[in-house]
Amino acid sequence: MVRRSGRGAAPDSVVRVVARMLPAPSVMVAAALIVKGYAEVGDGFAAGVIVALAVSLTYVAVGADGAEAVLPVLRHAPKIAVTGLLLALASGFFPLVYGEEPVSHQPAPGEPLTKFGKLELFTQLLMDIGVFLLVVGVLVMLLHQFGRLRGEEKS
Amino acid sequence: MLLSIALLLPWVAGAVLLIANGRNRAVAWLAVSTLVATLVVLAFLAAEVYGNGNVRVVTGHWPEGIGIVLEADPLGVTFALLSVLVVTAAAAYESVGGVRTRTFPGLVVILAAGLNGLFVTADIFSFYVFFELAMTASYALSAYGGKRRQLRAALVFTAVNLLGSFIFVLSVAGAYRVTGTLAMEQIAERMLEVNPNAVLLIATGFFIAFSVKLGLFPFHFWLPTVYAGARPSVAAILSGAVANIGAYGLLRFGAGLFPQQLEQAGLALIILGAVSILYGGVLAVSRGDVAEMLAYSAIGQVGYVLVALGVAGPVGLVAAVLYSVVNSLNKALLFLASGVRGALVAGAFAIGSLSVAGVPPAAGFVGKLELFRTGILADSTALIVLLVAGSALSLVYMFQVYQRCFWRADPAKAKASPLPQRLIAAGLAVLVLAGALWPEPLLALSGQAVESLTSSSPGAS
Amino acid sequence: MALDRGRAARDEAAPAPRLTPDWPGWVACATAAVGFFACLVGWLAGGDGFSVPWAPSLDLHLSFRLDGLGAIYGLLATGIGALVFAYGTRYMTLHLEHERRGAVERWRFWPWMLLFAMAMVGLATAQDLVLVFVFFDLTAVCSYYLIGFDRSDSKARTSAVMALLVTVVSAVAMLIGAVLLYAAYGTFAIPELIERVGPSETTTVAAALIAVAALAKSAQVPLHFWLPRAMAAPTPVSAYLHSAAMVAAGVLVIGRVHRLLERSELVMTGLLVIGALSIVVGGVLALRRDRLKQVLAYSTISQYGYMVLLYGMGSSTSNGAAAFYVMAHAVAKSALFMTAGAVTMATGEDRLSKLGGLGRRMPVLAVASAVAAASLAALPLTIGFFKDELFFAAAWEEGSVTTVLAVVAAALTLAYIGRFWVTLFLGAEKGQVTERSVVMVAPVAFLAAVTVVGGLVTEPFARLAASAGEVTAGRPVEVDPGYHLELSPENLMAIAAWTLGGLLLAAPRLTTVLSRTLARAGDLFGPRRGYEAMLHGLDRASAGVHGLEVRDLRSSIAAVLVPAGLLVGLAFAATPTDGAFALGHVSGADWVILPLLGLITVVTLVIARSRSRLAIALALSVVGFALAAVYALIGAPDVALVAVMVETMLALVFVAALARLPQEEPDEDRGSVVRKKRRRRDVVAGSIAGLAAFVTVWGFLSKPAAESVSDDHIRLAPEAHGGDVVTAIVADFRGLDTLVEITVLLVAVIGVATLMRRGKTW
Amino acid sequence: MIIAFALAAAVLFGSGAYLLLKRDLVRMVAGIMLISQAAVLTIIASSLNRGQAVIHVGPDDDPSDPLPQALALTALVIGLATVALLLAMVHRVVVVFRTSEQDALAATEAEVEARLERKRQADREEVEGVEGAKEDDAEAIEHEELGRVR
Repeated sequence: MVRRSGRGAAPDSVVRVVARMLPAPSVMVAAALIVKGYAEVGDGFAAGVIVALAVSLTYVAVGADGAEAVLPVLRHAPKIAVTGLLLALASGFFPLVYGEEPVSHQPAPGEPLTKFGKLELFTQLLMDIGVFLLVVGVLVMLLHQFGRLRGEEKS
Repeated sequence: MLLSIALLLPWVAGAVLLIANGRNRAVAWLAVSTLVATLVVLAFLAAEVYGNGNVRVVTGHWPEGIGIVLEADPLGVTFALLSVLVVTAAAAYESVGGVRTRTFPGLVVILAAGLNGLFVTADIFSFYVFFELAMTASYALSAYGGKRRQLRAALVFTAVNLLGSFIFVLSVAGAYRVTGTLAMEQIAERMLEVNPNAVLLIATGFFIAFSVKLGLFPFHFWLPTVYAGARPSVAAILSGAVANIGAYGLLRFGAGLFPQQLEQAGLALIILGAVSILYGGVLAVSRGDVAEMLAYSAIGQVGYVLVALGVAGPVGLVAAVLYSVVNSLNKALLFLASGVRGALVAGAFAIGSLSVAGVPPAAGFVGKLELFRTGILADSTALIVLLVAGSALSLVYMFQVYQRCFWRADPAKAKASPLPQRLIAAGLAVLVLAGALWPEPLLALSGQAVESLTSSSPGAS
Repeated sequence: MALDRGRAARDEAAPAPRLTPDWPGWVACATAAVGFFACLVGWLAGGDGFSVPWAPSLDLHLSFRLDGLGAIYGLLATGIGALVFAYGTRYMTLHLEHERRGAVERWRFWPWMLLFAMAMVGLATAQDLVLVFVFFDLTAVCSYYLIGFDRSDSKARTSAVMALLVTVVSAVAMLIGAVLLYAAYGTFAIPELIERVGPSETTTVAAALIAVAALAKSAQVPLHFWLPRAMAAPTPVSAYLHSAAMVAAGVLVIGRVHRLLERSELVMTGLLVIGALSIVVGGVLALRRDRLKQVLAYSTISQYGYMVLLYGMGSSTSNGAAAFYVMAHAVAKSALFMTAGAVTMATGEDRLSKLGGLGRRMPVLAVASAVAAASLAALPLTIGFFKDELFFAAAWEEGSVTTVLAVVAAALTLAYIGRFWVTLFLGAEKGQVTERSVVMVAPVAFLAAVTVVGGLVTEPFARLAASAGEVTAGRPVEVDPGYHLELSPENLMAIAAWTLGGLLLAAPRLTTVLSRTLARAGDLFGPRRGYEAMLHGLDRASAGVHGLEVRDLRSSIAAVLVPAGLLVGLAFAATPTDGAFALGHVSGADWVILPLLGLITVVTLVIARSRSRLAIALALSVVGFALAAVYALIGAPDVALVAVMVETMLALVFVAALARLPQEEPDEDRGSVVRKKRRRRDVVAGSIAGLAAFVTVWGFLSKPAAESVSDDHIRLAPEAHGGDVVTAIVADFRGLDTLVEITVLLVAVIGVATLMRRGKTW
Repeated sequence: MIIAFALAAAVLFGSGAYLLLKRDLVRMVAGIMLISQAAVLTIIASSLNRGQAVIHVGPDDDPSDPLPQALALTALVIGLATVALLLAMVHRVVVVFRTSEQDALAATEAEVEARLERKRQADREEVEGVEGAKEDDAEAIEHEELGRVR
């Protein structure tokens, strides 16, 4: 418990204060992402953190148990993270099958590729999705671990 | 191909194992078999490297330096083989005894992946990330066991080594700033034209980072707490595999990237090494706790590597490589053996003790022989006296503990540990014996490793 | 003593368990016997050798040759080995029964004995200095386990480790000598070295080093003190190792490299002096020892002194004499050791003062050991007579000092060995004989027979000695002992020695004073005192330094920071600083960045001084966001974005963790002087670290490279389908780094899970 | 600007180092966080060129050096990972040891030391021999005389 001598701010109120501060930067960040148009390659990491921050808001607002009850999908976070990593690794190392060097993308540099609007389809996208999944999974796990500290102490 | 597989195999398997329940025997043995498979792949890679020269991969099919250069050379594969071997032995040892934490197998396999990566990369930043991968895994591992001692060990280990890692990053940034590249080969070339002051400062940063990892005097304070606190298998991994990062780093960065600075700092290195030898040796004498004695012994033993590095020259570097290899095997063997009891283990511990003291028929003797050659080439009586004093000290501290724990105790009274655990220790001991009875592979290996190291450094051209 | 205890236990309790026949021992015995005949046949066939590469990188060879010198030691190691092993089958069975140890303990004994025998044969025939070193240390390791065989006896363990320390550490000198020679002459092969090496300072140093190793092994003064202690070993070990093998190894090495030692006058003189000293010290101390094996141990020191002295003389005669001496001595000494063991086993006593008049009760042993003792004392009709004849001849050739010394040495030998035998077998009956064993007497009798045969037919022994002398001297050596009834110097010296020896035997008071004075001096100033003081001091120093070492987390960190700072300072001072540092220019956005950096600096300092954790948490966020702003201004929007997000996440986690921590500690800095002092120290350490970081960072920032690989990245980015070059680098050019980085993230969280809930990831 | 960046990084590093030496483990974590910031700042400061963002670079543009930015991204993420781990470790330590003060941790070490003393003595005896059981040469000779008197 943080109980600063004399001033008596309860821990939960501290957390709540910080929680109330948090939406601002995360919304700003999301906006920045959209405005800057990351669509070209997409940045999995940033997207992942944004989602994780949104989840963290739920944690802050309704507590760990509440959040995990509201979003049961969260309990798959470890699997999501590892799937993400495997996906990223697969996109990085699948060229080995063709005898190419790792982290070479298909279509290869310079070759034409399919586009969906601004979204370019090539294997790098897989890696980005992998990164995204991993970041979401990992950060949610982190929230889970730190968010439930009190229950752990009791047991 | 082999190189990529050596990297990928433990990486993928480790990722999956991380979220599996490692207390399940099947999971633990899956981890061990992954490690064994990695070892086999590495062995093939090593055969390739020793037979046909370096294996080189540039990621993404880009020109070198733009993509990350991975290069398996004799020095790298030697350390990779050695480290994965130690990790495998420790993992098998723990799997036999029953894994205590769910994440142990996954962490160990990922650690192997990180080590593999950093030993084969020829790019300093990718060295850093692999290094962090290995270190993060070992931070998590150091708390393995979860008791008070282990926790304290983990905290000390993590805090001190994190500091070391950040010092390393500062130097990486510096190296980029003054050379405009991250590929080791190009850095080595361009460093020659950079202001010596800046280069020496950067080199000092690298030196400090690796010394912290190795636990050289005076950066060693963390080491006894950690090695004595951690469980035997973890201590074996930390001292036999993770500490190799320090030795390898000193060799690769010192002799490979900063040969001139290495020469400049020769005397300083020798002095630091000498102090390490004496300090570690003397303090190991009155410890009482086997693991703590081994920890101080480790401080002393890495001193030899530093001394050899300080003397440099082909002989000095060969001695440094050889001694690092032998020392890593010794430490793995001794830490694993210290955790079990029984007839085979006593023998294994004795062989380890002889090896530490450099007495035939254990591999340490080949290392000592090379060190003496180094000392004589350096034409330094003081150095030779120091080496002898170090050997004498190690005989005293190893054998007093050996007698108390393994010779004096009646084996009938002490309950013998599971046979497979003892067999693992014995297997390592056989390896140490073989290294002395047929020293040629060790010598040739170290010779080639040094050749690959110096031929790539700008001083050679 | 273990033996006494075992016996006491046997008397009190039920009879000790009977052990099965000692077949491992007999196997060892048979192996040694086969080895003996192989050596014999090999030598008679001309003594061929072979050499195969061992470690080509170091030019090491497994090269062996069964020359005369190798044959002598090989035959001794296997021949006496076979006899002692046979003796040991019975002795060890009884020993184990007395101590109530199981038959399984034999497996801790015989393999070492056999390995020892093999190592001795290897040592005898090895022709490569490193190979010699390996076998040399191998014998030391075996002897460690054999001396320490009685594991429950603290004395045995201490003695074992003492023998190991003294012989192994000094053996390192040999390795250094070998490497020195290799550095100078490019080979480890002894025959080639002998051809190449000339007199030089290197030669002297190397020769001296090798000699030190050999002398320690042969228990020569001042490194002799381990041998009497090693008597804690079971008797077969002493009968073998401390008569014909372990201690012989030193003299063997001296013989093997004798032609190298010869190149240095200094080393040869050293051998003379040390040999002489050992003869006198060993002899005088042996005069009055009480324990049977102690008499023999000091006798061994003295007897090997003879051989060292002979090698030190370096003449043809002395080389031959040394080789002959080693044979005669080994035969006699092992017989005497076995006698001591048989007596102790039979009576349970191991002190001369408690024994006597055994002659009538153990007649065969008495006669056999009488022959052995006579041989040691060089009485006629034994092979020992000739060893002294040759010794006297060499001493006479050398000069008057050695002549006198030789007579005194022989007199001492006669006196102590005479006392030994007379006290044991003659006089009033003391001690009870409870155990009789043919197996334990037969080997003694056999050796006695050899002694007598050698006293009558010297030719085979002389031939062997001559051949060995030829190896050590490097020139033909004549060894031609025989009985000559004339007033030759040798005969006169022998008569003088007998007379003097007889007088000493008859004057126990004199010898007691002499022996005890020397012993007391040795106790006070002797090398063993030095050894003990050294170990003790080492232990004290170790504990003392450890007491000074503070190993809490903070010291560990300070121990990184401060030396690191000093090293950086050293590096800074070591190189010229002219033009090494630049201030840089300020332009454009920099005017905004500068105040931001200023803000960061101030807030950072506030964090360092802050007393509240919450304030720290908030200030950390301020620093983080300010840095993100700096990154944005510098043209690094990607970094700025990620920095903001990472900072937010960290703030969240930090506060979450903080909220659950126990109450903040009272106040770090309140009051006490200690705290203030520590705080000042922390400030100093922090400043050193900051200063070092400043120097380093400023240093390399001042020297930017002219071109960068990132120009290529920018050029190639479109090819990598990347509009944002940074993203292209992260995802493509350096995609591998990213893969590792996200793995680190996963591993770290798994680590968190390991710590927080024993690895449960959810 | 060079010296400004160097100064800022050095202050971050030095303050971090100072915090590492504090008794309070939470401050230690804060120290590591500051040092991590120092590292990222140094990486960014190592850019060989400072200009505009490197997005869709045209031939006439003066782009920033993109490589350090990529490195800084990686370093940031790794910093997050390690700090989280360290925080968890500190938390665990506080729970187990019931204190966040380092001195209390060191005290447990002292207990271990005390327990080791007996083993230390045993070690000593292995090489130095048991006190009192040593037999000096002169004593050994006197044994014999005593025997004779009896």
